[in-house]
Amino acid sequence: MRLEPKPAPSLAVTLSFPLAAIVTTLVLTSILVLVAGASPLSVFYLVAKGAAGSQFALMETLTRATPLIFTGLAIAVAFRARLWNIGAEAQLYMGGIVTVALGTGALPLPSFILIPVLMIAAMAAGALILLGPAVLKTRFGVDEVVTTLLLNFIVLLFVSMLLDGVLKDPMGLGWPQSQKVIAEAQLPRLIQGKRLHYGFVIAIAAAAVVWVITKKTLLGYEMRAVGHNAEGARFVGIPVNRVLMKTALLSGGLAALAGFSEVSGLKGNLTLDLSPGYGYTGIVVAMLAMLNPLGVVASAIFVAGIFVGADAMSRAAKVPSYIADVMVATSLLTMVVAILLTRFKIRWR
Amino acid sequence: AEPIKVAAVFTVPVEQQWVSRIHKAANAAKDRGEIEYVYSENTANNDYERVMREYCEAGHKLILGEVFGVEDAARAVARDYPDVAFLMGSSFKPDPDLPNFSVFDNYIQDASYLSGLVAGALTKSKNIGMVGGYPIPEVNRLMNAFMAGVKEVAPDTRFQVAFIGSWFDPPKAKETAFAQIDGGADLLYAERFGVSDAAKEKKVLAIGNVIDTQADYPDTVAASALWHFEPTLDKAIAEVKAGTFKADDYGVYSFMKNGGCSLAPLGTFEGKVPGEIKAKIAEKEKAIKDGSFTVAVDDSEPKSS
Amino acid sequence: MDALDILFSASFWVAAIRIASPLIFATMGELICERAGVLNLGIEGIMTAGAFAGWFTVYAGGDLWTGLVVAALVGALFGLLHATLTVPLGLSQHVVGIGVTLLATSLTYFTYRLLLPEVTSPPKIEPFQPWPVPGLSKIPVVGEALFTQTPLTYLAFLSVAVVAWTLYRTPVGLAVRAAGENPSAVEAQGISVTGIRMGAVVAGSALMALGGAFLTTSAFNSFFFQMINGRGWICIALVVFGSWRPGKALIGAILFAAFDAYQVRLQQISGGIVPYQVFLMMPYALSILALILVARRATYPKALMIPYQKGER
Amino acid sequence: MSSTPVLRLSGISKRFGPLRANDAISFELKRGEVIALLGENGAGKTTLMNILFGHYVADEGTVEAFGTPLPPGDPRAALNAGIGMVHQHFTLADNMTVQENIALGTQSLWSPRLDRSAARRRIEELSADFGLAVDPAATVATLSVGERQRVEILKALYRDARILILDEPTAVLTPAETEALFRTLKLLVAKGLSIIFISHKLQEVMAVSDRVLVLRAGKLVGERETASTDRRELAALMVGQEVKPAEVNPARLGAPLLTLDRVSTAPHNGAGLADVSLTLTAGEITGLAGVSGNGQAALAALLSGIRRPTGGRISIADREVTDWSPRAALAHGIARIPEDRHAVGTIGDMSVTENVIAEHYGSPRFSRMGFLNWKAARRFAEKIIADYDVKCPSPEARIRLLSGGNMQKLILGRALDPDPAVILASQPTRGLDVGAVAYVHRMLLAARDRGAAILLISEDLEEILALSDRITVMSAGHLSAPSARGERSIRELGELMAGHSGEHSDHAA
Ligand SMILES: Nc1ncnc2c1ncn2[C@@H]1O[C@H](COP(=O)(O)OP(=O)(O)OP(=O)(O)O)[C@@H](O)[C@H]1O
Ligand SMILES: Nc1ncnc2c1ncn2[C@@H]1O[C@H](COP(=O)(O)OP(=O)(O)OP(=O)(O)O)[C@@H](O)[C@H]1O
Ligand SMILES: [Mg+2]
Ligand SMILES: [Mg+2]
Repeated sequence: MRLEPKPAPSLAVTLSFPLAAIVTTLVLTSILVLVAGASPLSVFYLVAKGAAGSQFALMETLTRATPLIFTGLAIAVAFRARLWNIGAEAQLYMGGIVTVALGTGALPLPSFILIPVLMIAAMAAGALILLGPAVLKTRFGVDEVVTTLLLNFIVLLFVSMLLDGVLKDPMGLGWPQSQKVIAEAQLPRLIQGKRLHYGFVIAIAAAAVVWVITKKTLLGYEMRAVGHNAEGARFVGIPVNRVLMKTALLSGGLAALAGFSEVSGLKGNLTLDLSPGYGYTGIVVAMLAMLNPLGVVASAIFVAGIFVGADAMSRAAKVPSYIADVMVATSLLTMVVAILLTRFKIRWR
Repeated sequence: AEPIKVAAVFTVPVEQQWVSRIHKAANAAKDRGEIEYVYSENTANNDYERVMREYCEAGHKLILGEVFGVEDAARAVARDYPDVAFLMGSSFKPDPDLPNFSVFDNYIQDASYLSGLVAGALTKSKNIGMVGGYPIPEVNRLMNAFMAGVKEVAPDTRFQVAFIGSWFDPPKAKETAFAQIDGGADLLYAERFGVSDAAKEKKVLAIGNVIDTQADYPDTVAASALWHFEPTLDKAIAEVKAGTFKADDYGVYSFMKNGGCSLAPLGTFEGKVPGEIKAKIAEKEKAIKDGSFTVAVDDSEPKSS
Repeated sequence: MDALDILFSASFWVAAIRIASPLIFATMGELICERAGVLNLGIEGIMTAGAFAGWFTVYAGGDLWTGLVVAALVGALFGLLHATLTVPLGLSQHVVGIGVTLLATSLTYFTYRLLLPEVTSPPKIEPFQPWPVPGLSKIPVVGEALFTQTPLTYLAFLSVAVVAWTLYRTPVGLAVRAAGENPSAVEAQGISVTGIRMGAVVAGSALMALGGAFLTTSAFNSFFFQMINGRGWICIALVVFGSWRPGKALIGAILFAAFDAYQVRLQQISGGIVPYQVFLMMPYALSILALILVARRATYPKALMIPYQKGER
Repeated sequence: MSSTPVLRLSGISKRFGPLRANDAISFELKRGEVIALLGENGAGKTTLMNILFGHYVADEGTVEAFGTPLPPGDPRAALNAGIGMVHQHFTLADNMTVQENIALGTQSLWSPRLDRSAARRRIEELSADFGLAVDPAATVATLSVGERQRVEILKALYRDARILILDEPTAVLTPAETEALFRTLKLLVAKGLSIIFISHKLQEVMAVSDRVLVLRAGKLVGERETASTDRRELAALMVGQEVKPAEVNPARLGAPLLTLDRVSTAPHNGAGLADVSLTLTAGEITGLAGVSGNGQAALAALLSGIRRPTGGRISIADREVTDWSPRAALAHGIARIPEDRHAVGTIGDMSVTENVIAEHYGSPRFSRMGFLNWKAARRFAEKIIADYDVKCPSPEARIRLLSGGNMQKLILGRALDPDPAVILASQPTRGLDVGAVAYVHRMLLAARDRGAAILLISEDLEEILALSDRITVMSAGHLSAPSARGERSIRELGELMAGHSGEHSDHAA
């Protein structure tokens, strides 16, 4: 079996394969629903309704997409330079830590100053925690897949420690949770009474900025060169280690914004379950988008929509709610195959 | 009458001890035909509010759950659905401005205290191991009451306290228990799944918590402090039915005097617990029920001694 | 007991070896995959599926060994999925790995809930019992630590020997290593890179599943959600720590487990002065430290994470 | 010599997208025969051999070995039929031993044990029989290029190959190694093997082959008995016109532009530099001859800026440089043509445009305030493509898809663009066809005539002799005293290269 590149696929082809992926996912999910003893016929309808069938559903989908856009961008930036950052989860929590450390009254500033300050501080924290693995990679040749992965555990335990200690909410009755951030530190909701908040807007803006960086700037060029051939990049005078450092800072900072936005926009405080694996899902989001920053927005909304829709479907169809994750996983795997098939033809022999 | 539509939103699987008691009570009410019952388990706090809203939209009249990490969001939902009754596990107090939102918690310190009396009598090495998930009030409270019970009988007992940083890692809990046995413990307070298994393997004793596991460990689990959610739930169902549901603290329905907790029958250990202790248990139980003795509610983190 | 006594007690080493056992299986599994050039991030999910499949087989009436076989088969099946997507199709090993983890985990939970809808306490099975090796188990400390374990632990050690023998002493092992170093060398010698890599991922995934099954049929006796709790990710670190060599990875697994067993015991004697999280962090932090020390000397498989397409320019 | 064909290709065609890499090619190979396959870069030689060996599947046509057709796309079938191939880019696993590389795939995959002692014996036998000395226990990464090639040939012989395909085997060999290879080939032919030999070096083709096939743009355009043709005819067949060697004007020396004063470096792909002093003068080509691994790579790395000296001084235009990096080297006007155009010279998956601006992307020419000026970049790419006659689909094409010669032209264009003061040319014509070689030579001579100081590092003595105004020989990290054009004979140079003379220009340590 071999793959052959297709000459510039037509729009119909480009669209038909992802569509087929979604249909395949629905069919597979329907089978599971059938096995669970419920009617599979309405699965599609229920998923669509749950993901975007009402203003509420749509807002929920976008709310969930928000942190995924940030972590997806973080991964896209890093992977472009072949910096295998599996630690967006840790960076996200660092963002959360800083947001509550400074946002619970330590800085009595008006909102329009405080929020940018919090964002910058959060980014700095996330950047710093990824800088460690980046330095270890460039100076000592330590594999960053492993160090960033291990840091996820360490940072989560660190959060747990802070929530038992200095960041513990004195009014929290002993629960491992922080105080709420002050009103000035909160991102307003986009629509009154809905959960969607300005973090989403910031995420879109971040995607645009990252797009400009990767496509238009010297740094974007350098990152790509380093990603494709570090030795060659070094030869032509690109400061490879410095580029990796900058990439790490940008990537860690973006992931940290996810933590900032979840705390400041959605939860109000920091808990141990701030993220149900957004850092890992970010990898999926970024790769579905083929590392394109604007694509990240679309793929984050897609992944969030599948989850929210399938979760609602599980309740409506009365099947175990774990089917939502099954569906996310299936759609992810079928989708990457579909993307491949839009660009390559499979030749047997 | 029409059964009441009840929905529960749990942040952990229904096997988890704490939630299993709520689930059991709800299933019992369902079997009695009083309610229709659906639930979502293992719901992340991130999704909690959405799931609540979906249930409200779907026409459920009573929502059960545990909102320890999502207090504000849950109350916001309650505000948006004034016709739905909410009975939520929470460490906070009810708010009269939010008349449809009541709270409960597992105040079973009474039973834990009694189980401590048993433990104090049975430990020979005067060294007790305790393995917890996280040091939160719901856990600390029971551990402290248990320790108070032990000290009542055996004041010079040492305690080894460990938290494994997870609600769900029985192998880890088991390893931790092994370590405590290595450290001299001959009796374990089994706050987590896994601890009794270690006790069984190493032939030491265990005290159960929230649920009764003696059937699985007949030679190991000497006593258990049981939580009964039925009084709490039945009260709420009655209020909803009567249309009189209001903001209230249902915590008291977990108290022994209200039948919310009990010391499990000693069962296989009936003959092994000294008579004087049994008498003491009976005496304390009576005092608790008639209000002449109250077990202190102490939510601070227990430490090894 | 003080901090040093612990290290010389047999029960501590018994615990260390027991904690290491599932890690050993899964680490060997990951090592095979990576040696063939495929990073298998599906490990966490495959371990979950293996844990459930093995346990449920026994719960449904099968014997313990049948449970292991079923676990391995289920692992192999997810491995096949991973391999199909990453090897002939050459899809990103990161995405597929995370996708397989998510799929295996959620499918397992879904299946668990379907098969056991109304349980209020986790059902139990009769797990593997410790089986002291006659004679050897009587050796003080070392004998006790190594030879008073369950048969599954012995199997874990055996798996290291088998993996090491296969990689270094058999033609197929040679092909696996070469596929991870330079796939075109394999193709040029008339061996299908696709076949070798897929085979390695499938076999490795079966081993990972055994690691999962160890938790439910030996270390414990029932299945829980989130049971693997990051152990799979640890194994990925252990492979790197072991410089992709079975023997070194074994030592890594035992060291890691020893740290883990040690921190549990230290927690008991520290009297709660040090936050318990610090102890829990210890194994991870020390792993990073260890990686820094070994990194310079490690020679990783050159073609790791690089998909191979026949006839690609 | 028997006349039964051992191999027959009939009507082989292969397209890559719109490109016809092979177009209806047919020929036969006889027992004990050596066929040379000639053609420009990109003519389709490697493609044809890859089809024959089963790496690629032909769109049309069949391959027959010893009278039986080979299934397409199956290297194992080709191996079993007795075909062995030494690829243009070696297919060895670097971190494994010679023996492991050779034994790979020779035993049934499922046999329970590698038969290591038997393998070792057989390798030693073959080494002895065919003059292919190499230590079976050595790790491939530690071997020289010549040794690796011997391993590749051993791989084929170990499997009893009857037909051996060698794709540009001499491109990376030293003259001595090349001679050794030819001796081995003679032994093989004597044992009845048939050989297909690809090379761009016409004198080699004349020396070893019985018959010559010439490919041009995917078509078989000529077939000659070696005995009845000559280099000029073959060159003309290949290129479609006559190739004139570059003309050399007398040198007009200028000021010294770059001086190394007792510079030492750490080892780099072979020996490091030991107390090397060297001056590059404007308007002059300094040729550096030597057996590879003697420090040429270290010198190239040093001048490229990717390695820093561990001792001694570098001065450029009489000023000592303190900070040394690729960027510094570029800033000081050093143009670099690297030895390995795939690994470091280009970034294969980036476009032609992105590659040609790589050395100057940050200059005001291509950027403003941190943003790239893609328009200017593209204009520059188009200019180089036009000026250097680069064959490529578009400036947006991935550079990986270009043939070696075209890639080299782009690198040349990039390096020579703003008239550099100093040019470092490492193996600038390795693997290039005669036409491309002449082109590169002309460009280098033109740069010298404009006043650039050029250091030419090459293992091809003919090239050194043809271009250099001054020749120096490197051996074990030391430089010989330079000699002027024509001053030393090939033999004398050869002796210096072998390290037979204590004559070093270095100051006594
Ligand atoms: N599938 C992949 N897996 C891993 N890394 C990848 C993958 N695709 C691209 N990359 C990395 O991402 C970086 C940029 O990729 P690419 O060459 O596609 O950039 P681009 O052409 O600018 O992208 P786009 O198509 O979005 O414009 C490179 O460093 C490359 O190594
Ligand atoms: N896999 C491929 N995909 C696309 N184009 C290819 C591929 N392989 C070869 N080509 C193209 O086919 C043509 C013939 O290439 P080939 O490698 O056979 O040339 P060659 O005669 O061996 O050249 P050289 O002397 O440089 O080795 C070239 O234009 C090359 O770019
Ligand atoms: Mg070629
Ligand atoms: Mg070539």
